[in-house]
Amino acid sequence: MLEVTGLQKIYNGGATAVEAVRDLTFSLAEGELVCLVGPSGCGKTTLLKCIAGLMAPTDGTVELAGRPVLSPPPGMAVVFQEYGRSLFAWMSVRDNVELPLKEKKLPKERRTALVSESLEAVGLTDFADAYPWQLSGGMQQRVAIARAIAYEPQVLLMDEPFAAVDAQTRADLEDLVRQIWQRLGVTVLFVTHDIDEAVYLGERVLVLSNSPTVVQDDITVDLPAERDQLTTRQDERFTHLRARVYAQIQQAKRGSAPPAA
Amino acid sequence: MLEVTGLQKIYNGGATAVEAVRDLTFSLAEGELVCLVGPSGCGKTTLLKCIAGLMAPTDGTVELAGRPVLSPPPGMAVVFQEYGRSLFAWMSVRDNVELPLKEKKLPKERRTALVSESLEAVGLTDFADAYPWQLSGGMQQRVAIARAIAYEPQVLLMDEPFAAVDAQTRADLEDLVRQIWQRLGVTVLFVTHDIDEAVYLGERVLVLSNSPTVVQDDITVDLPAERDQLTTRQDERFTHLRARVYAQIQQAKRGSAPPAA
Amino acid sequence: MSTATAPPPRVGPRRPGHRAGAHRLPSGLLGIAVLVLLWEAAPRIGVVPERYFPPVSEVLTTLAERATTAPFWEALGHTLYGWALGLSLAFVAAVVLGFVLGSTPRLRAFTTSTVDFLRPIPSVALIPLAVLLYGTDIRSTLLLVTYACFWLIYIQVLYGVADVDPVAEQTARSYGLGRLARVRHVVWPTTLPYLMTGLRLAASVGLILSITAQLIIGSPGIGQQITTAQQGGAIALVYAWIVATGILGVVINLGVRALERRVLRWHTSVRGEADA
Amino acid sequence: MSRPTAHEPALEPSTPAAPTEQEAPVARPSRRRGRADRTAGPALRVAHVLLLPTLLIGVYWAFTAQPGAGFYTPTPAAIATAFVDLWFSERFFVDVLPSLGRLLTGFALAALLGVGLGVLLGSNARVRATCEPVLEFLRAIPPPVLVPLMIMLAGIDDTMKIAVIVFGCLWPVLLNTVEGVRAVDPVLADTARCYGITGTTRLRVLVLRSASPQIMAGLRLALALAIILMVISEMFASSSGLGFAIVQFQRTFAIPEMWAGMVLLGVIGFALSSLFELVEGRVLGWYRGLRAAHRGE
Amino acid sequence: SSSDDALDGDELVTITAGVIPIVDVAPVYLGVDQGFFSSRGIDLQLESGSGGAAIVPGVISGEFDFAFSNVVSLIIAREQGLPLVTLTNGVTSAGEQGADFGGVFVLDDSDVTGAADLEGLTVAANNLNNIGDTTVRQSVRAAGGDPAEVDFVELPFPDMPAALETGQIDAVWAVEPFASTIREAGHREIASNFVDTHPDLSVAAYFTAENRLAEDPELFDDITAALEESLAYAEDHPDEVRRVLGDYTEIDEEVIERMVLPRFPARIDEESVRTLADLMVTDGLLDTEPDLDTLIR
Ligand SMILES: Nc1ncnc2c1ncn2[C@@H]1O[C@H](COP(=O)(O)OP(=O)(O)OP(=O)(O)O)[C@@H](O)[C@H]1O
Ligand SMILES: Nc1ncnc2c1ncn2[C@@H]1O[C@H](COP(=O)(O)OP(=O)(O)OP(=O)(O)O)[C@@H](O)[C@H]1O
Ligand SMILES: [Mg+2]
Ligand SMILES: [Mg+2]
Repeated sequence: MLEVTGLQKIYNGGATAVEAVRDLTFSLAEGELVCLVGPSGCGKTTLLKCIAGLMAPTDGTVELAGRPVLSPPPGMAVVFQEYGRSLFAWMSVRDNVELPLKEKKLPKERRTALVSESLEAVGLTDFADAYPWQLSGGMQQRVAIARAIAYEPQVLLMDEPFAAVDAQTRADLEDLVRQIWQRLGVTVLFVTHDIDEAVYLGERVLVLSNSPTVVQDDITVDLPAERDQLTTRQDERFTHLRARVYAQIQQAKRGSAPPAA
Repeated sequence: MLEVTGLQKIYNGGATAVEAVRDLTFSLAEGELVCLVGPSGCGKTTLLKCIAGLMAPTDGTVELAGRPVLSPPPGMAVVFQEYGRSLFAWMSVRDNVELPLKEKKLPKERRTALVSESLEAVGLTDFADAYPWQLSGGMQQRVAIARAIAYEPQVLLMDEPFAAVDAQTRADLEDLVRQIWQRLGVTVLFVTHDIDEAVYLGERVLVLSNSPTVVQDDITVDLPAERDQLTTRQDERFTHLRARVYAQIQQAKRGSAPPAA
Repeated sequence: MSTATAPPPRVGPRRPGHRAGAHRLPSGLLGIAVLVLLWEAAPRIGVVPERYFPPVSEVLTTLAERATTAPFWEALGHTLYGWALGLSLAFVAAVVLGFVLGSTPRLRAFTTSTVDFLRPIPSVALIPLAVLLYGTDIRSTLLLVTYACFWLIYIQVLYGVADVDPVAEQTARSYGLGRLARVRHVVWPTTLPYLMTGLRLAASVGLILSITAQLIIGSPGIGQQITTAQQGGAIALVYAWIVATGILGVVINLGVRALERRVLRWHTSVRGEADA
Repeated sequence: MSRPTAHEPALEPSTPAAPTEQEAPVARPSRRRGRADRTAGPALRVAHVLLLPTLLIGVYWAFTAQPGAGFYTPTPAAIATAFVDLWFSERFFVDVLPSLGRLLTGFALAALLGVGLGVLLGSNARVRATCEPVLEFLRAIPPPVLVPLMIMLAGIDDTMKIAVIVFGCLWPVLLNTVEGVRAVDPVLADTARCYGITGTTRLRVLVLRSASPQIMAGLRLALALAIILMVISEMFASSSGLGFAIVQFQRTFAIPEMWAGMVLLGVIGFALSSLFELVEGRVLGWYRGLRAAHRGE
Repeated sequence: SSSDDALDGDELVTITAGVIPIVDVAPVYLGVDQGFFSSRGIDLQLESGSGGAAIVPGVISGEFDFAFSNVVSLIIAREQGLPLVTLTNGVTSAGEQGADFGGVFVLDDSDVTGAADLEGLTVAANNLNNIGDTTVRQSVRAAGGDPAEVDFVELPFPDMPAALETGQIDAVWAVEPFASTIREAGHREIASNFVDTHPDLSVAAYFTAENRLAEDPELFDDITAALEESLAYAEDHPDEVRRVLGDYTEIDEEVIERMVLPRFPARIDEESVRTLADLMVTDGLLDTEPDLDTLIR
């Protein structure tokens, strides 16, 4: 489904060129849910933008369903790390969520249904008429999430989407993502800093190294498909995987690629 | 040191008035490190801004060292939740950190020392000359933190300051905050969504209820002063406190104040 | 404390040819070429009578002839002098007042009606008054140039000051930055893009008024030369002066753009075109 | 959501203040930092509009009351008399209304053209690089010297005058739109691209809206310029109109009348600006709200 | 000759005059060339403006010691209370039908054959309610037409040829050198409006402010004398006039050779001015008969 091959990205904007990503190669099968973790500044956001076709890689290719990604492919939704800036300040929450659906030419009733469903799912039903800047940080982030899920994408890219919400809401949203993923069979790439979250959510966890960034480890999460906040997290296998990811990240931060476990 | 009495804040901007905070009363002793947790949208940021003197409360008072806070008191540093927007895009990372020090009229050498120390502490030494928008989200957030600690404040307000950094960096930064707190005797109010973090960092944890917001619980963290990422988190008392805070937050989300444990 | 992120490798100096700026000159010339072609063609194919709108080749020849004479450069000098002085005065006054009034809502509320009343008064209509006050010397021209340019920059500054990001402003306040420091470090950079636009607008309006003032008052400069040419029916010469004026405009704009690329390199509008 | 729920008394001793039973989340007026225009009552608003002009007129009056004050600076009373005589007559319909019509048409066209062209140039660096020198060339040319050409192309009637107005007040709109469009937040632009928001929708919901603060600045400048250019356009090939009348008064040394004309220009400027303020309040409602929101209003 | 009046060793008095860079003021340039001013101890600086808007305030403020303007403007200024007085005549109509330095022109293929046919048409004059339209109306009247039926519009002389040729205007009243340009383009002259008004019509004059004159009557006697000498010289040396035109104007050499020059008598023809003043009353430019005695010295 999604093939990233030899991806390199060099930023040329400043006084010196910065190589954000050195050489990334990995692939996602259709309908897979993969979590991406890595040290701060290692190039996760850069990678996501390249995959989304928002940025041309300096070298290497991204292919989606066999076709090279040169501009944002249809049927893809992205939740940006800078959630606040990704909302249209001049539109109400409802309009923010509905806008992409209009572009998709969905009929009015369907749109209304999708909007209220997704706002309900993120707990913002009461704020449909508020403007984004009347919301708290966590609420804004949830609007961005609602917009993505209302869109019913085939590919969903999420960049630290739960960073600003409280623990309880986070747990609820995690379950929401897994549920949507199971229901719609969508391919999900999920960036997070929370190791528990990565293991709990993903079918696979990709660990990126510190820069020069390469894929440091690719861990398959062999937990049952049906997961539950309480039991799954107490699972021994969970603890084991969690420890392994943590070790990899510590390695990544230290900067040397360890032998894969 | 810091006394919040009967604080109420109603936002009148939109079509309807929104009561973000109902009635908050609590106090911080001088040199205390208190963590503030609460559901998303419950008014933590609002509270912080009122304490910082950036926003006038609708009712109630904030007093700092016996004097009512009407405008930002001197010797206070704030790390904003919207870290990206709180950095000056037109200044390099170094200048961003140095600016408040200049205003404090520190001599040049002292400033240079403080800036490089704090950038070193957050791991951004190499990015001193970059502009904020050339950094990743987590790096930007660390610049905001560096700015606050370089300022050597008497009061430090931090609004989800580690939300965008990876687990390892987060742990390091937590230790950094505690270390600075111990060294400088600064009074810290720390908003977080990470319950482990709240317990690990704080001497006390304040739990806010869902709106209409009141103080739902005030938990004293009776862990030893010297804390350590590995041992403290495995401490039984830690687990206990953690569970209590978690329970309170779940209650808070559900909206009814439970009996305190 | 070691939370150090190893720095991403810097891959040598920035690779050239990656900036939009690199294309600026050639494609700009293309635009000019199209204009020249149109201008050459229009009179030749009779869209306008050739006698009253000479083709550009004739105009340029006239211009080239004149450009070798001293009076040409003197006139240019006079015009530029009035322009530069008037624009600087307007700039300083508008920036100072714009910042003071823009950041003091109460003052602004009290002055808005007066400002709105004064802005639409044409500089040209003030000419008799200017001449009465200052005669035909440079001060008359200055008065007109300054009056017209002032409003342009002032309004732009007001909008710029209102554009300050509240989070940035609050950051500055919470770190104890005083009023002046906030103006310097927060309000000024935010206003800069607006100010640059204001400056570009005022630069050409100032040029226009510097010329118009000379045109009507008759103090020496391009305007006076244009009057003389018009009164003598020397149409090619009139257009030659117009071209000279236009070229001045282009040169001034190049200058302001270069300045902008320096002082606004952090701004979305400039950096967006620079990076990958 | 701000309705109180049932409260059990908080048991924790360190939460002393139990929630009050006060209902109705109506704001009490903010006790400090009342902002000037938001809290202004009608009386205060009238004071805002009139105070400074009254003062200035007073100063001017004192100046003209001095012996030997010039022929060119008549007393406010003389100007007021001339104003009433002139504009409260059929001249208003003959001179002023047609001028206003041209003014508004010219302004509207300039706004459309400026925004349209501005969006085009602002969103494409290549096109901008190609066109900018030409535009800068044209921009520097004084509109009066272009009148002969315009007469040849557009005749001497309203078309030509409107063309002069458009040519003059296009620039602030154009430049501001270009800069506003260039400054669209990249994250927002990316968001729109991802969700397939392109073409006119993109223009409508993203580009124009996010550039609107700057576009409004340009329009506000253009409005005053349009009035000025209305006067200038009527200096050529005219026989009526407000601008013509002012120039005529000036040439026939009817100085109080000339000032009365200028005052009318000012009044028109003020009226149009106030109208514009209303429109802007709607268009930029989100923008002002956003800024006010962070100040906690 | 008074050339010896200049006392040896005395500094020259610097005098500034406001003129328009047109044919009419050639005598002053000649006078400077020939030393008629310097021989009287006057260093004459000529400043050229584009018209009355700047020149009259310049004289009032003392910026200009004297200046050049057409007679109708002076009459109006005087009536409005500006204390202006004439020094000498400026230019006078050449006095010959069809061969004056200004006239009314139509396109060659126009149906208009005489001034009476202008009824219902649009005629351009450089200023409205001034000497041009007043005298053209007289031509219409003299030809048996109704001047009220003629529409006048304002258009600067330089823009007239193009406007006429492109058909934007039915007829123009133009003076040299534009009259020649139009003639050479093959268009037709249908009336000599100055001649129709008075064969010796004093069209323009040199003037100053009363108080300036009162301050230094001797100086103005010298100036007047120098002006008179210059005018007489110009009247006698048309070739010299044509030569000096090449210096201070941009008129094409061939045009200079062929164009009709005005006459430059030194004295104002008071009768012609009175005729003009009567016409101004008839046409409503003035409400009452003006007092010409205070204006004309
Ligand atoms: N516009 C830019 N110009 C120059 N360098 C950039 C730019 N954007 C990002 N970088 C650099 O690229 C690297 C990767 O950035 P990126 O935002 O992809 O990191 P990230 O993995 O998303 O980090 P985080 O977890 O903190 O969000 C960083 O070192 C950053 O400094
Ligand atoms: N400008 C505003 N206008 C109206 N309502 C507002 C405004 N700002 C905040 N609110 C409301 O006030 C409440 C509290 O917001 P606040 O930002 O303080 O929450 P928070 O506790 O910081 O949440 P988070 O954890 O998500 O950041 C929210 O319900 C929000 O909708
Ligand atoms: Mg990132
Ligand atoms: Mg918050």
